[in-house]
Amino acid sequence: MGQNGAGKSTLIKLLTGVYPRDGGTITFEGKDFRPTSPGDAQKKGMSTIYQELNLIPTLTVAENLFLGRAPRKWFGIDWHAMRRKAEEILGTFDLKVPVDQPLGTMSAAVQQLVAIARAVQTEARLIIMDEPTSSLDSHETEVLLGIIERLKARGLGIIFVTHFIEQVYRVSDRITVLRNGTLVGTYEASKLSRLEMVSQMLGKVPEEVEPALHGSPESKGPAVVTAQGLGRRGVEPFDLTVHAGEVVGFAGLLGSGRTEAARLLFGADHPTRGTVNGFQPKSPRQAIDQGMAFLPEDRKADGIIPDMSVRENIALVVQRKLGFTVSRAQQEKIAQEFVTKLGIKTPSVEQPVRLLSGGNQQKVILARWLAYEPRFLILDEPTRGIDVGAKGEIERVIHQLSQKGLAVLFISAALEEVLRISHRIAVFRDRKKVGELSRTTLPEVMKVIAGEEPQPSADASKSAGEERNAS
Amino acid sequence: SKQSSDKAEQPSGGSTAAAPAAEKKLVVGFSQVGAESAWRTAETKSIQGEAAKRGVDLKFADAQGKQAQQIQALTSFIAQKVDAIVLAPVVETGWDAVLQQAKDANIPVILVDRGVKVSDDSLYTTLIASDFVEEGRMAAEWLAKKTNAKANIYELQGTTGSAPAIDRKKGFEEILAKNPDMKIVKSQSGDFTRAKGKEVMEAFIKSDGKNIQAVYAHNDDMALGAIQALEEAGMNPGKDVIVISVDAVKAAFEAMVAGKLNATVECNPLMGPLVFDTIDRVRKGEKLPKFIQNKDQLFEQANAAQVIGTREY
Amino acid sequence: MALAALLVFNLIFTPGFARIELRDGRLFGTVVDIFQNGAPVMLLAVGMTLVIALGGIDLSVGSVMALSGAIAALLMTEHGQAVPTGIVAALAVALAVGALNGALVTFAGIQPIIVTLVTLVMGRGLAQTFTHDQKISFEIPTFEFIGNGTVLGLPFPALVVAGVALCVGLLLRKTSTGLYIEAMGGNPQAARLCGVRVHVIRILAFMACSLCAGMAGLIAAADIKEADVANAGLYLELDAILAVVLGGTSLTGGRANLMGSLIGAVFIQTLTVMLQMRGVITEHTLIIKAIVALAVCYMQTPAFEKLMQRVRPAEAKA
Amino acid sequence: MNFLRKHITVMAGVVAYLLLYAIAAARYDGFASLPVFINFLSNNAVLGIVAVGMTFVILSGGIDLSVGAVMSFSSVLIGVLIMDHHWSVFAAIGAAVACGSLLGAIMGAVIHRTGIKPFIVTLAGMFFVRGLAFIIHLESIAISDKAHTAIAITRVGPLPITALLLLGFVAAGWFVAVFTPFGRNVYALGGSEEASLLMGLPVQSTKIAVYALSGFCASFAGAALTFYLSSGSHLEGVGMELDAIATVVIGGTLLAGGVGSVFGTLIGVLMLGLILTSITTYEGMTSSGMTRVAIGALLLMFVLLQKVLMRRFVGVGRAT
Ligand SMILES: Nc1ncnc2c1ncn2[C@@H]1O[C@H](COP(=O)(O)OP(=O)(O)OP(=O)(O)O)[C@@H](O)[C@H]1O
Ligand SMILES: Nc1ncnc2c1ncn2[C@@H]1O[C@H](COP(=O)(O)OP(=O)(O)OP(=O)(O)O)[C@@H](O)[C@H]1O
Ligand SMILES: [Mg+2]
Ligand SMILES: [Mg+2]
Repeated sequence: MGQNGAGKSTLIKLLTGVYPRDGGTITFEGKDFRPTSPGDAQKKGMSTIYQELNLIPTLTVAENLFLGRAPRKWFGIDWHAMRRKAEEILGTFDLKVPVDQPLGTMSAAVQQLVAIARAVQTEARLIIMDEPTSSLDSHETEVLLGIIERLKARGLGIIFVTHFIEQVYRVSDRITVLRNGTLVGTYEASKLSRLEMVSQMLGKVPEEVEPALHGSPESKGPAVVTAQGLGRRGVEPFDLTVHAGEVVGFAGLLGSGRTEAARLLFGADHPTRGTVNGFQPKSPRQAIDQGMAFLPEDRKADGIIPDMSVRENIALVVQRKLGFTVSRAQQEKIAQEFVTKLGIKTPSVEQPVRLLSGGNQQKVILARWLAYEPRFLILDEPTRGIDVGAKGEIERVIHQLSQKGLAVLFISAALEEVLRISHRIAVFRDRKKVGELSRTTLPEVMKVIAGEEPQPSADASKSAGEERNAS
Repeated sequence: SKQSSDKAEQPSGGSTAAAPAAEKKLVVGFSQVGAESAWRTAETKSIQGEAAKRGVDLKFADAQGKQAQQIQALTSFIAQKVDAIVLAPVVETGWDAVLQQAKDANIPVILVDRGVKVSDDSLYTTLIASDFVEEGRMAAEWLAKKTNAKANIYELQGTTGSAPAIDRKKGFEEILAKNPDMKIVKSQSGDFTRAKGKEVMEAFIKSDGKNIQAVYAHNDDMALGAIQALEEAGMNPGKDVIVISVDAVKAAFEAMVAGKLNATVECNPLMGPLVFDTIDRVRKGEKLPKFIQNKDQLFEQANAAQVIGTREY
Repeated sequence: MALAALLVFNLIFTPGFARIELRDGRLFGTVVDIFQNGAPVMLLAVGMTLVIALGGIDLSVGSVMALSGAIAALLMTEHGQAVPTGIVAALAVALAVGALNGALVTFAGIQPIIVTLVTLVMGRGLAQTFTHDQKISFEIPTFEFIGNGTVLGLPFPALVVAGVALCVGLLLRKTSTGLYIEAMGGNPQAARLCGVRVHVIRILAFMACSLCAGMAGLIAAADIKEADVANAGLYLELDAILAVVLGGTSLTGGRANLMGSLIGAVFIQTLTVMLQMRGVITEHTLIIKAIVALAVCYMQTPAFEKLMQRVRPAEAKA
Repeated sequence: MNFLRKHITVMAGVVAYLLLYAIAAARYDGFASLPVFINFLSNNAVLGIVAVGMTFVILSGGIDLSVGAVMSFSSVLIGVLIMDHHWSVFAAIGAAVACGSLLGAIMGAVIHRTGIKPFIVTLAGMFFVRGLAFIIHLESIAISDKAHTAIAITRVGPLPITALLLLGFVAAGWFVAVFTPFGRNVYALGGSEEASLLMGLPVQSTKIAVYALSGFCASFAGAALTFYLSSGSHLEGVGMELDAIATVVIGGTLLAGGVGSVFGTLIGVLMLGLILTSITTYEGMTSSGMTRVAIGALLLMFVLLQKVLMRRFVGVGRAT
């Protein structure tokens, strides 16, 4: 465990030979362990899932599972066997995807599961997982934790990095805490209380995490975004209204279409029908002009500009307001302000963003949008890979901004989080908006997600919501 | 050749006679290297113009400097059963197979401006060309006379590895070998272009300055570039520095009239009349020599003014 | 640093290298030549930097050079137009080619290398067609000034390069457009989501690159008083790309190092002139060029830095 | 449908090719005949073989500008060995191919060791190898050797030896790309080098092997050239690198790496052959300028047609 930038991923990369080490020894199975490359570490029995998805997006799902150890026939790679085995293995993860499609077309969660499946099926004696659950929903997480327990029972060692405290305590025997690149200590999980652990991580006793924020906003503002009949191939047309000062959450299972719906609202994909605020969204540019902002789900592919500095990454959108000529000093001021405000851990604002830890990259992208002061903010998995402290911080920022009149759309795989933050929740199932709920509870949302009971049509529930809000 | 023997062609003695419209037109395929220099374009124009004049259906194929494309053009000429093929080969080697095909199809092949090296010289009918080595010799001999066999010479070579560059250097050096006081001080490739000729000359001037007594350029374009460089450096081409080149294009005559270029060895590109005369002779069944020399001569400032009016290229 | 090494080498071993004198009111010397003759490649490198920073590539620059030179020369000789008309028309055609490149890349979604390969082939073809495969020579002092003139003793082409480089440099460093160009090169998806008008910027970058090529074409033609459609700018695209990459701009885009590109271009020209002055035979020239280019690039890599770090302590001990 | 979707670029290429071929056949007499088609293969065999090697390099995310020079170098070396040193044909070819592969491997090693961009390394390689070729022999060299000629005129059925070599290389290349771990590693490397490294793939050896393979193909193309021309030639390779890259990319391989196929490259070769043959010989253009314009225009037409077909059949995905 450790905060963003504490050095978890770096430690793992040192362990597995990605980075050369300056000193010290590693003992693995009683022997000195000096891997020359990740491949070497793998051969020696240490299998790793790195934090930033490290698979080949252009190759198929099946190939990504078997690259380097594909089943062979006398003349070469046996594609049929590979496909069959791939389906089999993914089956154990409850995952049904077309295995001969390129991995890059799959959602982040599918990619994460493939990476896990790849690591788990090797002959490894130690499996290292760097935030494997950050983009999984509760069901997928459950499956993964089950698998971890099975592996444990088989006698494998597992290093599990996560920001989810529940999960740590579910599977861990021992917990090692890092802070600022140094070891704080290693503890028996059963003897370390949660509060104690969090204070070890933060280096201080944490403030109370704010209780549930949900409930209707004190004063409901005017509608900021109104989508009507918005849809495209793969997303059934849906209606949505978000008011100033309101936080609307999207809940749903993996691949239920939340991301796609959000992208349509923002004009990132062209909708084939429907309107947003009376227009058919054409480009993100148009949306931004209307005061919309969008924090994408896949920060590596859609978010960061890796070689640019933190300053430039933050200034990218707000520059539109600053004008045609660039003032470096002004950019610096803004960047510095958000580095402080969001606690971005970076040596300077001139650091290329790719050198930051995963969570800090996420904060940079958030800063990029906040600096623009939007009227409507879409957050797709904003807390992915963010430590508890920062998570609380981000939630607080969202809450504050919404009280100042910002309309927010919040998407997260963690239902509790959606529930805590949102005033209203739209539920998606099978690429369709199936309902809207206000002042709801976890079991209630789960029921709608699962489609267990006949629920009112999307429209009906929406108007119901309107009425309630109006009263 | 046999497929057109039943429709006898009007024997055309010179450039005046045209084939009667009712008769089947003579079809000739012409594979040209490209359009890299004024000289080359003049050659193309001459052959195309002459064909039009005589009412010959000329199939023209530009190989853009690639032998593979020339071979491709030749095979398709053969497939189209042309009456004769005119080939200006990009390089000397590598023609055996395709010329054999032409021979098998009974199509006469006239080579222009450059020979080919083939195992069996019955593969082509004849070669109409200038002799590059001879051009080099002529230039050197003239220079020897002009400078009393004493000169520091700076050479601007053609494109490295190309036949004219190699031969013009070879011929020039043959004569130099007999004149110990004439020596090539520096020699660089100017790629047959004016821009490169100028650039290389500038470098020569900066490093050797007043030491430069004569410039020998493998073509006029480079010489013209060199003249410009000399002028910009405040030197007097044609007087302080003797400049001689090969090709004799119109611009070279202009430079000679202006007194900036001393001499140029002609390499005549106007092959049209001779080529079609030769084709007619072949079709009449005449036995031709393997080499028909295209007459080259040397022009100097003294006779430049008279000739310049007649230059078309 | 490599340039410095090369200069030092020249100063010592190439006689007359550093001599600069004032003749007829203009500076005269090898260094001046380098800037004058290198101007076209430097201009190409400036334009190419923009396109490469954006993650593209432009192979058509050499043909655009031929095309713009031909058009200016044609208008000024055969059509008797004034010099400014010729220049403006030539640059307009260059811009049009750039717009075509950009539009095909953006709207047809064809890879830049293919689009510009097509314009590379077609551009020179058009130039040849317009001029009927002829070279066009001219004697127009006002136009020749572009290639040969001097202002305060400095070669005019070098001043053009300086001017253009300054503009592009300001664009890259001091305007939002520069920020967007680099963002697009670094991650086009993300740039689009940040509201960058990727289409517009891409087209503009290709147009700017072509404009630079157009200017280079005018300079090259004016310099030799001739529009040589068959040879002007031939294979210069590779030199320009080499200059850009030598200068430290990555071919994958995302970062523009304009100063580096200029230094790269000067470096290439210096090397060429040096080899010419020393009278090295062509076969060897090629090999020397290869080795020097590699060595220079090697000096910029982290691997070399590490090597130096290992060597230096050893030196210190000795 | 699934098959079509997966190989959409290649399929679109095939359809576009057939369309253009049909147009040409309707326009020119005797165009639609087997000999003419076979001429496409044999006339472009040298380029095609080079392009097969280039396909792997581009798939791996790299680029190789030295291929034209290596091809010329190998043809000249073969000429010199046979004519001046009286080596047997096979020994000469073997030596040339060994040299070519070695040169490629050296470039690969330099790229990997020093981290210099492939573009620069192979551009330097191009200069270097071209210089080397001039040093071995300044002029192009004619080859007249009984055994060599015997091979040069060999035909299998209607196919001349060069066409046969091309088809052989395409088939072998396809097999290597699809069915060998090496081939898949090349795709992975092009998809993401960083990820390949973290997945434990042999990045270093794959990279070196890719350039060695390209050198192998280029030098073998040099051998094919000697069969085609009966000579070793300096000039044929000039500018070939761009043609080869164009061929590969027209065949649907992404310049960024990771996506593409060897079969697509064959389509690219045939396409270039079709364009050049129809324009330069059947159309009978009278000016060099118009010839170039027409070649460019046709090339563009083909690429656009390919794009249109792709959009028709699959629609555009999420990626822009
Ligand atoms: N050799 C080094 N010297 C100085 N700083 C370094 C070094 N290596 C890494 N860092 C920095 O240390 C920090 C540790 O990053 P790391 O990715 O390990 O964090 P993490 O604990 O995995 O965080 P997250 O939870 O956000 O993924 C980063 O900010 C990184 O830039
Ligand atoms: N379990 C699955 N089975 C099949 N396809 C899936 C699955 N999960 C995701 N996908 C694919 O992933 C793509 C992404 O869907 P989208 O991103 O809209 O979902 P989401 O609700 O945002 O889910 P998440 O972001 O949690 O993955 C869809 O196009 C879908 O084809
Ligand atoms: Mg991390
Ligand atoms: Mg999602």
